[in-house]
Parts: sequence; C-alpha cells; structure tokens
Amino acid sequence: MSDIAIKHISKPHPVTGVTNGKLGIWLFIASEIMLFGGLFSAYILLRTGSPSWPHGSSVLNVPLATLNTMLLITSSVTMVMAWASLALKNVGKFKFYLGLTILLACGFLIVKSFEYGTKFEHHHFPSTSTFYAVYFTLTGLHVLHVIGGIIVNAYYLFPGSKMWETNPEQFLCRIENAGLYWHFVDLVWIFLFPTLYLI
Amino acid sequence: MSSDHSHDLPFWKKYIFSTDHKVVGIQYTVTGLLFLFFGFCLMMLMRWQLAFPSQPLPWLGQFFHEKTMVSGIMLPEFYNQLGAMHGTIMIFLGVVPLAVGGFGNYLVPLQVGAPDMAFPKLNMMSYWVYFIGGVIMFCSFFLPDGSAQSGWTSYPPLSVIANQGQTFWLIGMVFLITSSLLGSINIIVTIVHLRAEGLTFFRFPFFIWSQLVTSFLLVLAFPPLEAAGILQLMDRVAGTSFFMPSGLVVSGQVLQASGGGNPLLWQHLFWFLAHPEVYVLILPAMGIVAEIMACNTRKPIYGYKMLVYSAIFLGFMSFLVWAHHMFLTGMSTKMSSFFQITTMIISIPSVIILTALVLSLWGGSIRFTTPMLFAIAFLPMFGIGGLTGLPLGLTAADLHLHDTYYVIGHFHYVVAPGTIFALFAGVYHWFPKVTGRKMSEFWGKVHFWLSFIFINGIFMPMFSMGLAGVSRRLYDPTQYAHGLAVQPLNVVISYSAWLLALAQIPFILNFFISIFAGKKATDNPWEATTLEWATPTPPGHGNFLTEPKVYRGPYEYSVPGAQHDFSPQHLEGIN
Amino acid sequence: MSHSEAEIRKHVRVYITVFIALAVLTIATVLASYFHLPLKQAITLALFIASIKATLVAAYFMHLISENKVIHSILLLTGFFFLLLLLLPAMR
Amino acid sequence: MRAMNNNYYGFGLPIDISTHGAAIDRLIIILHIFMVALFIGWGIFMIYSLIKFRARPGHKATYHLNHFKAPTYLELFVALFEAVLLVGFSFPIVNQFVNAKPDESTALKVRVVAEQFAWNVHYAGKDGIFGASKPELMKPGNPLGLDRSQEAAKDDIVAINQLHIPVHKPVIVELSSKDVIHSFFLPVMRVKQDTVPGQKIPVWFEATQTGNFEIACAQLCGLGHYRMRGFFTVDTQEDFDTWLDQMAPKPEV
Repeated sequence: MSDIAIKHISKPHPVTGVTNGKLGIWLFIASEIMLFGGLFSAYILLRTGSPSWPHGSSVLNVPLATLNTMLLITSSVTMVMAWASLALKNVGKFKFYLGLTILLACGFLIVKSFEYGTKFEHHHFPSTSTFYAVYFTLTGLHVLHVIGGIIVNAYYLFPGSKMWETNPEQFLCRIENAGLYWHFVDLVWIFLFPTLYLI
Repeated sequence: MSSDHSHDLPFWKKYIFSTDHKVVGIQYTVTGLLFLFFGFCLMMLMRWQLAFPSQPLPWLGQFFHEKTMVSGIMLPEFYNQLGAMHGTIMIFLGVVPLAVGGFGNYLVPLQVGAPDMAFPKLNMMSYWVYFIGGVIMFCSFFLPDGSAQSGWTSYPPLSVIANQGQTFWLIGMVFLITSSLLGSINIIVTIVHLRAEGLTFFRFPFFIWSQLVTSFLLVLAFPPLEAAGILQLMDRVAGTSFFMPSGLVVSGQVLQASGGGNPLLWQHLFWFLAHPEVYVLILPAMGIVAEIMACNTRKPIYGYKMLVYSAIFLGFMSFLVWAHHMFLTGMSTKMSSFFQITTMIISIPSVIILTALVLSLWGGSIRFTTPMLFAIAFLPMFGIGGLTGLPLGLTAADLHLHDTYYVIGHFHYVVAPGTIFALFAGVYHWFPKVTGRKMSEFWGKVHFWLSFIFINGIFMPMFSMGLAGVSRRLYDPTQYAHGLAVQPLNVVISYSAWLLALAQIPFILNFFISIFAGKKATDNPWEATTLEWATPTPPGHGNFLTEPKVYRGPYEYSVPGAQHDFSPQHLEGIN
Repeated sequence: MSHSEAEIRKHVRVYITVFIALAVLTIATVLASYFHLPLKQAITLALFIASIKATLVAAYFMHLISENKVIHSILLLTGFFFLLLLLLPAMR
Repeated sequence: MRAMNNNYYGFGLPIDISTHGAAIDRLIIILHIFMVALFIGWGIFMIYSLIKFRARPGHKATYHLNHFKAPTYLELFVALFEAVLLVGFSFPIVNQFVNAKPDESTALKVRVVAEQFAWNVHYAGKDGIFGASKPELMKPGNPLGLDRSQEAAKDDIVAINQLHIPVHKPVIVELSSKDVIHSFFLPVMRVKQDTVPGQKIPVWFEATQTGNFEIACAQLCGLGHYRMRGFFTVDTQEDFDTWLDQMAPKPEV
C-alpha cells in the first residue's frame, strides 16, 4: 500500500524538526522508561522492606558483568559508528560496524548464559530469594531487549539493507532509530550493572 | 472501502490484514462491540445468581459445563470467573479498543486531514496483537479450572495462588498492553505530524485533543502495569515471591515460597495504571460528546480552550491520585491526606468540562437527533458518576463505602451510561460516513429511551445497597443480614439488566439492516464542520481527494454573515 | 537532521572520546566497589557514576544534546512520572 | 441463622452503635445533600436550555455569547466546599481513626487473624499476654498456630467467627491475615480495614449499644468470600466475662 504518501517519513516535520519514526521511537523509549521504572521501583520497595539483602558482589560474578558492560558499551559505539558511516555513504563500513554490533551483542548473551548457568548449577533460581528473583527478572527482561535489538539489527544488515538502493534517506532514518533503541538497551544496563552487582 | 487504488489487492489484504486505518478502525469497532456484548452477557448470568441466589438458571442452565453450574445452579468459582472477566473484558477488550482503537483509528487521520496513520503496518499489527490478547482471554474460559477469578484487579496473594486461568489473564494482558502502546504511539505521531496545513493545535476538534491526551496516558501509565504483570507472572510461573510475604499459610499448609514480598506493591503498580485508565475511558467519550453537541446545537462549544486545558490538566493529575483506591490498606494519615487533596483537585477540571458542555446548549438551535440524545444523556449520567466519586475520595466516608456497591454504582455511571452512551452516540453519528447510509432515527430513539430508563434501573439502586454496606463481588449477598435487607433491589437491578439487553435488539437490527438498506447519506449529512466530512462517503483509500487545507477552528457554526449555518474547516472564505 | 560530512567526522571523534570516558567510568565504579564503602556512600557513588555514564550515552550517542524541543519535552514529562514511580516505595 | 434483628439494616445506612460513627454518617449525609442540590441545579438548567433552545422554524443559534460569570463562581464554590469537607470533616475523622489509639491499659485488646474463609479471634486470656502464633503449627484444630506449652499461650482464648466485646469500653483489634487480603468490615461500627498478609494493622472502636451484629469480608478473597461472615456480639461487661470464662481452654488432664 505504498500508493499513498505519508508525510515526514524521511523529511523532518517543519515544526517538530524530527521524522515520524524518530518521534515514534522516542515515545516507545518513554514507555520503556516507565516499564523499567516500575521494575526499579519494585526493587527499591522490596530491598528497603527486607531485613537483609546480600551485597551484589558477594553473590554475583562482578568480573564477568564488567566484561559484559564493556561489550555493551562497545556495541553502542559501533552502532553509532555504523550510523555515521552510513551518513557518509560508506556502505561497506556501515555493514562492518553493524555486524560488529550484532557480534558484540551475541557476546553479551554468551557471557550472560555462562553467568546464568553457574547460578543454576549452584541451585540459585528466581525462587531462591527475593534478591535472585529481582536479579533474574531484571536481567532476564534486559536480555529479551538485547535479543530484540539483535533481530532488528540483523534485519537491517541483511534483507532490510536493500532499502539503501531504493530509499537511502529513509534507510538512514531507520538505522538512526534502531540505534536509539540499542543505546537505550545499553542505558538500562548501565543502571542495572551497579544496582544489582556493585551495591 | 472500494477505491481505484486498492482494487487490485486480494480480499485478505483489503479486509483482513489491511493497513488502511479505516479498515483497522472498523475491525476494532466490530471486535470491541462484540466483546462489549460478550461482557454484558457475563453480567446477565451473574445477575441471575444475585437476584435469585442458588436457584437453577431456567432452560439456559443445561448448556453449562458441570464445573460451572450444577443442574443449573451457579457455583461460586464460576461466579468469580464471570466477575473478573466481566471487568477485564469490558475495560480492556471492549471500551478502550472501541474508544481508542475504533474511533481513534477511524477518525484521527480523517479529522487531522491525513491519508492514513503515521505507521500503517504498525497499526495493523496493534489490532492483531489486541485480537490475540482477546482470544487468549476468551479461551481461558475453556481451561479445566476456568478463567481468572481474582477480580479484574487481580490482587495478590489471591491471584498468585489462583488457578491456571490467572496465567492466561496475565499473558493476555501483556498482549493487550503491547497493542495499546503501539496504537497510542501511532495516534500521537499521526496527530502531531500528519495534521493538514493550517490545522494548528487550537484548531483541533476536541476529539483530537482527547485522543492525544489519552494516548499519552496509555504510553506512560500502561508500562508499570506491564512490569507488575511480569512480576506476577514470575510469581506464578517461576516461584518468586515479589508479592508474597513470608509465612503464608494457605488452607492449613505453609506455603513453600521464599517470601519477603509485598502484596501492596501490586496495588501501587496496578493503580498507577488503573487510575489514568479511568481517564482513558472517559476522555475519548468527552471528545465524542463535544463533537456531536457542537454539530447538533449549531454553535461553537462553550469555552473550547478551557476544555482543552482541563483535559490536559486532567491527564496530568490522573497520575497523582492512584492511592485513593488504597485508603484502607493501612496507610498513614499523611499519605491519605495527600491523596485526598489531589483527588479533590482532579474533580475541578472534570467539573469544568461538564459545565462547559452543559453551557454549550445555551444559545443553540438544538436538533434532537439520536446521537444528540445519547450525547445529552451522557452529561447527567457522567455528572452522577462524578459526584458519587466525592464520598469515595474522602477517606472518612470511604471507611464505610469502600468496596461496596456504592463503588460499583459510581464507576459504572461513569463508564456505562457515561462512556458507552457516548460511544453509541458516536456510532450513530459517524455511521453515515463509514457506510454511506444513515441508521433509522425512529429505532435509534427507541433504543435510546429504553436504554436510558433501564440503565438507570440497574445502577441507581446500587447506591442504596452500598450505603447499606453490601460488599461487592459477593456470590450470595443474602448470606448477610444487611444484604438480605436490600435483596429486593437486586431483583430490580437484574430485571433492568435483562430488559436493557432486550433494548439493544433495536440497535443491533438497526445497525445491520442500515448497512444495506439505510437511507443513502450525502458526504456531509449532519452539515458538520470538521475535516472528516470533507471526504467522499465512504472515504476511499487515501481519504481525501485533494490534500485538505484548514482555514478556521473546528466549531464554526452559525457564523454571523455566513450563508449557511456551518462553515467547514477546509473551505476558504465563510460558507 | 542533515549532516555535512565534516560535521559527521567531528561527531566520530566525539564518539571515540565518549567511549573512552565510558570505559574509564566503568572501571572506576567497579574499583570503587572493592573499597567496601558504607552502604549509603556506595549507593550514592555507584548511582552518581551510572548517571554520568547514562548522560553521556543519551547526550552523544542518542544525540539528545542537539535534539529538538519536542523530544526533550516528551522526556521531561516521562522523567517526571518516572521519578514519581520511584517515589512509590515511600508511600505508606 | 439469618434471622438477625432486621431493624438494624435497611435501604440506607445501617444503625450506628459506635462512638466515632456519627461523624462519618454526618459527612456522608452532608455530601449527599450537596450532591443532590448540585445535580438538581444542573439538571434544571440543562432541561430549561434544551426546551428554550430547541430547533424550530425561525429560531437560530447564537454564535457570539457573552462570557458567563456564574460558572466561575460555581466552580469556586465547589472548590471551597471541597476544601471545607477535607479540612473540616475528613482529615479529623481519619486522624481519629488512624492515630488516636486508646490507652492500652484500659482498652480490651483482641487479635483477629483472617483466613480463607473465617475470622480467627484471639483473646489474651487472664494473663493479658498473647501467645505467639507460629505458621508451622497452624492446623485445622489450631488455626492460630498457638504453642499451648508456652506459658503465655496457655490461657489464650480462640474463637472462630465470634467476636465478642463489652459495651462502653474501647477495643483495639489487631488485624492480620494468614493467606490473602481480606477486609474486616463491621457495618454497624463504621469500621472497615483491609487485612494485609505480612502486616499487622490495628483498628479501634467503642460500642454504645449491646446486640448481635455481623462481621463482613469486604475484599474478594476467593470462592468462599461471600460466606466469610462472622458474628459480632456486643455484651454487657458481665455477659462478656461469662462468655470469656466459657470459652477459656479447659485444663487437660
């Protein structure tokens, strides 16, 4: 149904100065902020109401999590580099950086699965204690977001990149929006890491 | 929906997996109306048990499974299922999809002069995600232990130790929430970005404003419920204890759980959504009523700007009142005072909106068409609903009235003869635009008057029952002496409910017969001013023949010096 | 946003700087946790560093620093309700 | 069973036998007078407008209208009235209800532990000390999980669905729940309080009249919610003491 022209798909709206997609993705991020806000709020309430709470570093693997933090931060910078390369019309570099982003994200998942694996080996499950309940739920939901990001980025790396031939402007917008989402996933981790592991 | 542009599309792409906002809007409307009717049927079953406790349901009873009714006598489990699902279906599957999904989708692009929604594919997706959520909710009735039965509020620990239906409820809710989020993001972007040239914010029809505020409420208030839903799902599926305190003993057994949770956490997160949700239910209704009143009084709405500011303020304040649903959970006086104050403050913009709408009648030339009758009836009905919120918002009076039938009467006055009447008004008003034919005025008026009488017969007695102290969600209120004392009212309510069902027959017949045999409608049968009437009837793919331009505000009726008593927004120079 | 080539090249340099800052801050916050500060100070420090990192990501990677007013207003509104949500545990 | 004195209950507020309930009733009545007055005022204006401005030949709508002053005043009046309701009525009543705990030395202390679907009423007995409740001991014969070997628990009195209190004496009821959220509702006492598992919430009241009344559960607590009815008896002090003696655990040999 591409026969009807919807305005401001790749040209910013004159008043707001952004495209439809960007406004949409920011609204989506706003709702995600509220989603994680609800979860963080639950975490604070349960922790303050609990007589004892383990120090994250005494039960969780901080070096692994630090590595994961580095992976995610790096993937964020490669994502933004992918966008910059595309803006410079360098498709080869774009594909390299986007591919790297996906690989780093996969690396994050692998490290995470090791982390989960050792927890399960030691019979630490979400049902073990409120701490583990919070830990598994928050990181698990974050992992789902990472997987979502991988799927989106993989789509733009392979089948979705055809759009570069037909409508480069819109494709650039799409990459920027995918990037916004990906940075948000990184941002959530930036808060999850210290609140769960370090304090 | 026939149009030259889309004639080459296969049937399933044109009518089922369509990305056209009008088709999606119609899909939402029809599904929403069906769920509304289904939810109504659940309530009618409950009404039998309430009017004639533990008597076999005549004739119909034989069709029910023995886990729901034993020789026609309803079991308390089934009653609780009906109660929980009536609330869930009416709110999340009926009214919201109808008001935001149906009317919002169909009218927003038309009223802002856009060819479609900003993200047509996303729009289609949000309908189908809603549809899946609805199917999950509906299917949960056929589980071995039936559907969710912990009330639409699903308070833990009850909901956590409840049967499998609750898991379905939670999964269904995740789908419905996702659908609402996608839909409302779409509506916001459409309104802000796709408005026609010249359509400034203060030239928006009030309906657009109501949709804009509503969508923001959905985007920001729904996610905390999603978070809470995920936590409850974890409690049920993964054995966590987010909402389960330590040391619970359920039917003589110590519950095997780590404990350390807090049941009030759910209530906080739930009502953080559910109070804004009330305004999600009422704002679009106000929008519809404003449109119809302006058109049928043939004059501008009184205090349009005040109306807009009030709606925005209402939306904002609705985030600050949630704990007035929790006055009796043992909160400190400091907290309860704060929420009493915010509750009283939020009543002010509601009063302003209602007053402005009533004052809009003054100086008009009022046409008593069917949609106008429903719109007029909305005013006193919403008035009763709003006023009876006052005793509930004051903790002292709430001490006696909390969780009684008074509450039921209060919010049903807001939502049933309030919002649902407005939605009926909308259906009658925009039917000619959607189908090209008008609905019968005579049968519309029959529908209105019968509905108006019987719906008051249902909800008015509830205030008396509430004052008498009858609690809500009771399978058999006559177990209590104070329930037995008001039992005659239950019989009155039940008969009113069944008669209200009969009163919908004229509507249903009118609706279907008019699609094929109604009087042909012109492009602008009500002589209205807003942009949706500038399209051909019914609007084709892409809506407008030429890109519309807007020259004036939304309600320019009876402009002095004009030849006609309406000056459409898209016409240059007064008409 | 239409960007000239020179602008984007300038952006890239900023991205690298931000990346280094993020890495340094990550190491700093992990090291700080080994000092076993009293809980209150530890929480304050960890959240302070996290906020700086988040600000960097949002401002530079997400281009919020040069973003339009409409996005800022949406985030401001969201931020208000987000804080309200975080205050929720204090409501008893 | 159900043949309780029906004079207590009717189509409006049930009788009030509490010392604090009169203020609540007064507030409810004032509110309803205000609501009805406002609604009738609005209604008359609306119906008058509907008749006066009906469409008819020769009648035209007015585009320009003068700004009405009356609604602004009405609005201010409503706001002011709400402020009065808050400060003059609701705040003090709630403050009394939540904060004005009677003197523990003179008041009768009772624990009520809700469960699906009964009210377990726990009196401290002669020694005035409550025995501890242990979840692991909670069995059908011992709903409160009392350890009878414990000194404090030996004389404790447990009554199921029977709350007896003496008239004209302040009573402090400490509410808790074993399983799900219930709500402790005494309609004739204007007392309603959720029982939240994991929390102990006290309520207090004083009865002014003897009689047999009801405890109702006001929060959906499962399929037996409707029959979670308890008996609430207000006795004279002598009758109450006799009842306590009857209920006291018999020393087992």
